[in-house]
Amino acid sequence: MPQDLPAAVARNLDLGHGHFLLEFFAPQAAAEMVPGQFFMIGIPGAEVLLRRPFSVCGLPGTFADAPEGSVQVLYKVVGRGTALLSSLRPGAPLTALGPLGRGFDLEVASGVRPLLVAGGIGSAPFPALAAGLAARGTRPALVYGARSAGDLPLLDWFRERCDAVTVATEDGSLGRRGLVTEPLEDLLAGAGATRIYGCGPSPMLRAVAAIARSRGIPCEVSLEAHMACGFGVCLGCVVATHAGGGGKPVYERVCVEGPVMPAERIAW
Amino acid sequence: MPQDLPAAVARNLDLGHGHFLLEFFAPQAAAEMVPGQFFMIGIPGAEVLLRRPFSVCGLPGTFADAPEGSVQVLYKVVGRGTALLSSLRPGAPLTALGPLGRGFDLEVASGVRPLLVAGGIGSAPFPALAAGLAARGTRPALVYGARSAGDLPLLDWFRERCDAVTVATEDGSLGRRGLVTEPLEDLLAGAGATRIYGCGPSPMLRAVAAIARSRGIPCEVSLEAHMACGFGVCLGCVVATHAGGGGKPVYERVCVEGPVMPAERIAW
Amino acid sequence: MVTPDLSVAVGPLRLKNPVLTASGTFGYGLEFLPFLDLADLGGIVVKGLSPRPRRGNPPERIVETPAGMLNAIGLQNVGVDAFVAEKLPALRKHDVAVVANVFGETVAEYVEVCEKLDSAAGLSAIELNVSCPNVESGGMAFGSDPAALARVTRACRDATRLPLIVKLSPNVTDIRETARVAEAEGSDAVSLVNTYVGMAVDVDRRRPVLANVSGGLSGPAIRPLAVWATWQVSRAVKIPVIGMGGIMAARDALEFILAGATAVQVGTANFIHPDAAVGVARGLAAYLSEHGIGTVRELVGTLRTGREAER
Amino acid sequence: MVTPDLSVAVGPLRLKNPVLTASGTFGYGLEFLPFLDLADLGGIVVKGLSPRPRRGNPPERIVETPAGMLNAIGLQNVGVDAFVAEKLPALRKHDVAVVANVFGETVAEYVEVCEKLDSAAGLSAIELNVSCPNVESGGMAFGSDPAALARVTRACRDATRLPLIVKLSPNVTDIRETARVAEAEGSDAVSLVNTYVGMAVDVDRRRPVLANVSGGLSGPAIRPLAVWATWQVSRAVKIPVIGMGGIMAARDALEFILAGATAVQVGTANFIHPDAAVGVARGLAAYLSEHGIGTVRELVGTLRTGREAER
Ligand SMILES: Cc1cc2nc3c(=O)[nH]c(=O)nc-3n(C[C@H](O)[C@H](O)[C@H](O)COP(=O)(O)OP(=O)(O)OC[C@H]3O[C@@H](n4cnc5c(N)ncnc54)[C@H](O)[C@@H]3O)c2cc1C
Ligand SMILES: Cc1cc2nc3c(=O)[nH]c(=O)nc-3n(C[C@H](O)[C@H](O)[C@H](O)COP(=O)(O)OP(=O)(O)OC[C@H]3O[C@@H](n4cnc5c(N)ncnc54)[C@H](O)[C@@H]3O)c2cc1C
Ligand SMILES: Cc1cc2nc3c(=O)[nH]c(=O)nc-3n(C[C@H](O)[C@H](O)[C@H](O)COP(=O)(O)O)c2cc1C
Ligand SMILES: Cc1cc2nc3c(=O)[nH]c(=O)nc-3n(C[C@H](O)[C@H](O)[C@H](O)COP(=O)(O)O)c2cc1C
Ligand code: FES
Ligand code: FES
Repeated sequence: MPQDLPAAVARNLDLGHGHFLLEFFAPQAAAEMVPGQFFMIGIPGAEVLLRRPFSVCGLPGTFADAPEGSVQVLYKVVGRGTALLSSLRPGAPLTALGPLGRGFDLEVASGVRPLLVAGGIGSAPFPALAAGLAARGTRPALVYGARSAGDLPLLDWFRERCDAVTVATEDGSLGRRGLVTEPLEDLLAGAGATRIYGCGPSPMLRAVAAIARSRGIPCEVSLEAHMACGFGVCLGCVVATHAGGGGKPVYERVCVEGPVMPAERIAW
Repeated sequence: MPQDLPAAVARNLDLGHGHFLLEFFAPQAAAEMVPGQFFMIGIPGAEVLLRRPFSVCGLPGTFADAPEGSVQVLYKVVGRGTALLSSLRPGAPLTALGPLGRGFDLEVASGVRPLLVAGGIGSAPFPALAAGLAARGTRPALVYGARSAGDLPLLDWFRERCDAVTVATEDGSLGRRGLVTEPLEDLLAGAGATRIYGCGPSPMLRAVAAIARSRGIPCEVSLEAHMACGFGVCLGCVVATHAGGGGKPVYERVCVEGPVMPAERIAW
Repeated sequence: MVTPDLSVAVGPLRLKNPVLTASGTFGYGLEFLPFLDLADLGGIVVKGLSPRPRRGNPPERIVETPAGMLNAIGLQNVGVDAFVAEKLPALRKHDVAVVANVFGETVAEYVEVCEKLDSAAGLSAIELNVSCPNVESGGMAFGSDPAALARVTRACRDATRLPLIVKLSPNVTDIRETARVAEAEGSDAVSLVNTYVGMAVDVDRRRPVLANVSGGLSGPAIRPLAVWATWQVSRAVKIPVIGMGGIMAARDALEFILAGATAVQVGTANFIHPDAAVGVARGLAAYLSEHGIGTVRELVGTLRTGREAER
Repeated sequence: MVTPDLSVAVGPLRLKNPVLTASGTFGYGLEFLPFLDLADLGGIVVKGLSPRPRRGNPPERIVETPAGMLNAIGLQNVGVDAFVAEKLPALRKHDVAVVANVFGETVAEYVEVCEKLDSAAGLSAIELNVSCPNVESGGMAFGSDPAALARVTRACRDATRLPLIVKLSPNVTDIRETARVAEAEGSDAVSLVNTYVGMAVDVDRRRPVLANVSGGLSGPAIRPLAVWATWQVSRAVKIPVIGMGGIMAARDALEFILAGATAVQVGTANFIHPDAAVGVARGLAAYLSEHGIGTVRELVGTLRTGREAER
């Protein structure tokens, strides 16, 4: 059950290239939260009115050095709200509403290999997911794509905690040059039973979903949308889906029916 | 000449009872500024749009421990902007536009005793003024009134640096019970040549001005007004004065023709 | 010290306190159960109901603006039948006044919804949304044209015995005019304001941010405009006024109440602080205690301008 | 890389860049010399001028609101004669287009001021303020009544050969209507928006904050409303549009330009950052360079809605 808790910045680690790892204490959320779920985070007294949605990146067990009851959020500075967030020092007040939304399905049948596909900051929910999967006995593989080498936050963490990490950058500054889709195809070629988890920009997710469909591989993706409330009442965050059954797509709320949805549910 | 400088909080000292002493570096202003002049101070990224006017409290020589090139502002939390200001930690960015307005006249004829009359936070410009007068050879006297003992910020500083300090509180929690006007009358009774400097709530200033007029004592007061710009262009901060000569009062700008004005100029 | 009396009467509609939640910002109420007790509210106004379900506009539907937000939801809703069958029974379990917000593209559609609601158990009042700026037909068309407004108000008045509230559009030259029409045609009260038409541009993509191009502006940004509209209307009509627009806290609500609103609605604030409306009600109680005022009713319209003579 | 071309033509009025400062927010220009070089501006619009000096409204005249401010200055100004005798000569020394903002309580007064300005050296254009919400007579009365607007526009058109800009009030049901009137009566351009009527209440003293009761809302809060008005008007008239309302930075100005404004005015921002207008002009140049666009004129009204068919 979501809770609106006044929190305070415990740490706001600058990871470089506009990426930050925010840590705050939310013991109840930390205990209940599922990877893929998110918080609506607000900055009291700041010029931005609405809270901003951020997936949980670190839950108990994700980061070795994380104090008990703390959670972590990985974010990138893209506008006013994230810029203000990045300026906060430890002790600064926050509001955090969560856990919100539908998380990833961590039940992976034995013999099935979980494969994470991340695009840039889309990797944010994956540390918690990778740790969660590992705790259930299967270290996932990761295909990590981005524009450039600087846009791959927490790469070292993933290399440590994932089964295999394949990097692709559009400018070729690290790993393979190009989009994640190419290494993904190669990996899947002749791989055993696999389950895909995707998070990143919509075009990437669409491509990944198409590949998964063509190979009949189960695939879940985490969507983004502009959100005002985060808990299902403003109807601002909708995405077109086939939930209505055949025929015309219906609009479902990314904040409640998502952000994680089975890829085939979405009317791409 | 006023300058708009990006500054940063050097210190934001909590003096208790909602009073804070803000310190930031503004070498040019520190060198040029006259007691009674003010800054328009803004907080980048905060929810308040307009800057807020604050008199300069400390100039070089006012506070012994003040680093070179720094200035101080004494403020009280009364609303959103001052609350946000009080939450800023050292290093937080500020914008400070100044020096602005017309300050106090520090030329005191020899043999004339300067007498400061402060109401609560109205004491804010007086440390710089007292230090400035002392530097010119005359330690002023101070009549310091407030609602209660907690509303007399920097009282110890004044006791050290002023010739004599008389305290009056409405609740009698410190000094004489009642308003500043009573001790003021007593002090003036049979005192030699005096010059009054007043700052505080309008009703107090009006009363002080009346006393000064009745005794033919020169009196300057520092006015408050809502301000949007602070440098004379919005026409939002006007006060009715006799500047137009006899007949109908005219509206003059507190931020340019003031904030310090000869008491007799004001159409109370 | 006695606890102050917050109860108010909006015409025939009795409320335990003057704080309602605004339509479209509170879902069907049940979504808020994790955050507050509905019984602490004066009432809730549910999302606009149309004769049949509406899927609403494509995304983007919302965008933040300075101290506000634009929305172009397009009245996505389950339709009046599903509301009566599925939502209302659950709401009835809670001790709170439920107001249905009604939308139609034609007078006939407004009447159809009103009739269906009239026979439904557990409703306290009907609010006519004649001021939605985000739909092709209906909506604001009715709210900005006095003749059309008169027709739809009269028709709905005849279609229900429930207290009828006409929700006015602020996108007019003189809102007192439409308020007088609503009063003349039998509305028990008027509520204002709905959103102001606005637009945001994505300067990188050189497109409107919203798929609908324009949207309705809400939030603190519009409060001074809404307080003015409330002040104007409350002096132009005799029926009670429900004020709204950017209310985040009790002091904001008091601006509307002093300006003449018998009750207020809290909208966008619900998105930011899910318990905002309860906070407003508590804050009102605190203000009354502080100032030793026995009942909030004593405050309604007591703003002194120093120009009373002029009236 | 070539430096982009910022020059624009607002009808007969040629500007070196599309950024002007808004009337009443830039004094008579000279107050800003400590902060910027007037020559870096496309132009300045001076405080509203009336036939005779006006003392304006009593305080309180301004109050901050969320992301905005209310003002009720009441057009305090030195009067047209003093402006021409004292201010204009000093302004003439600077290489910047000077636009006079004109206000009258009657058509005759508007004409009187226009005639006096017509014969004054150093003026680039006249902007008719028919939309001031803060004066008893004149002002918005003209701006919201098409017939009155037609009369004052035509009379002023006949009274001056200077480029004539009618500044529209947004406090109307359909601003395209008044824009068309201004166009029909010979205005060379329209500027919009003036402020939106609003009110703030001091809930402790239970009085309006402003002595004038109501005031005009300006600042970022109104930007989405002003962008929408600009988009509406720019498609309704053929004469150029000057957009304004809450412009703080270049990206805000671009919203107006893409929505159809040939030039923009910066108002409230001047109070907060005295060099704001120059910053906007610089930011426009930077945007053009980034996007490899040769001239700002290429951007005007190029917003794509995906609904072009409908037009
Ligand atoms: C469920 C969910 C989980 C998310 N998790 C993360 C995360 O873990 N880390 C992270 O860095 N980002 C995450 N995002 C995106 C993040 O919410 C936005 O980057 C943030 O809101 C931008 O705020 P801003 O004020 O800095 O940018 P704005 O100034 O509001 O906008 C700047 C740019 O960001 C885009 N944007 C604004 N809001 C959103 C939004 N809600 N979703 C997508 N794009 C947006 C705008 O369209 C614009 O292009 C998530 C979004 C959703 C919906
Ligand atoms: C020339 C000048 C010098 C000043 N010097 C000081 C100083 O040295 N220390 C200090 O603590 N205060 C000083 N003030 C007052 C200070 O500017 C206000 O207290 C401050 O702006 C309040 O901002 P806020 O956002 O906290 O309050 P708001 O939320 O804006 O308002 C809260 C209360 O403060 C009042 N207020 C708001 N703005 C002003 C204003 N500009 N002037 C007077 N009252 C206002 C409001 O009417 C309201 O009652 C000075 C004012 C002026 C005009
Ligand atoms: C996302 C959203 C959806 C809305 N939907 C409706 C609606 O269905 N019917 C209606 O009458 N008003 C609707 N409104 C308007 C609000 O009820 C309210 O009139 C307006 O938002 C002003 O109040 P606020 O500033 O407190 O939000 C909606 C507002 C928002 C923000
Ligand atoms: C303090 C103040 C005074 C103003 N005076 C005038 C005026 O004299 N004539 C006029 O046409 N507009 C006047 N305006 C309106 C502005 O020119 C501008 O239209 C409005 O403020 C919107 O722009 P902004 O949001 O950038 O401030 C004034 C605005 C403010 C804030
Ligand atoms: S963000 Fe409000 S419904 Fe999803
Ligand atoms: S504050 Fe703007 S003129 Fe004084």
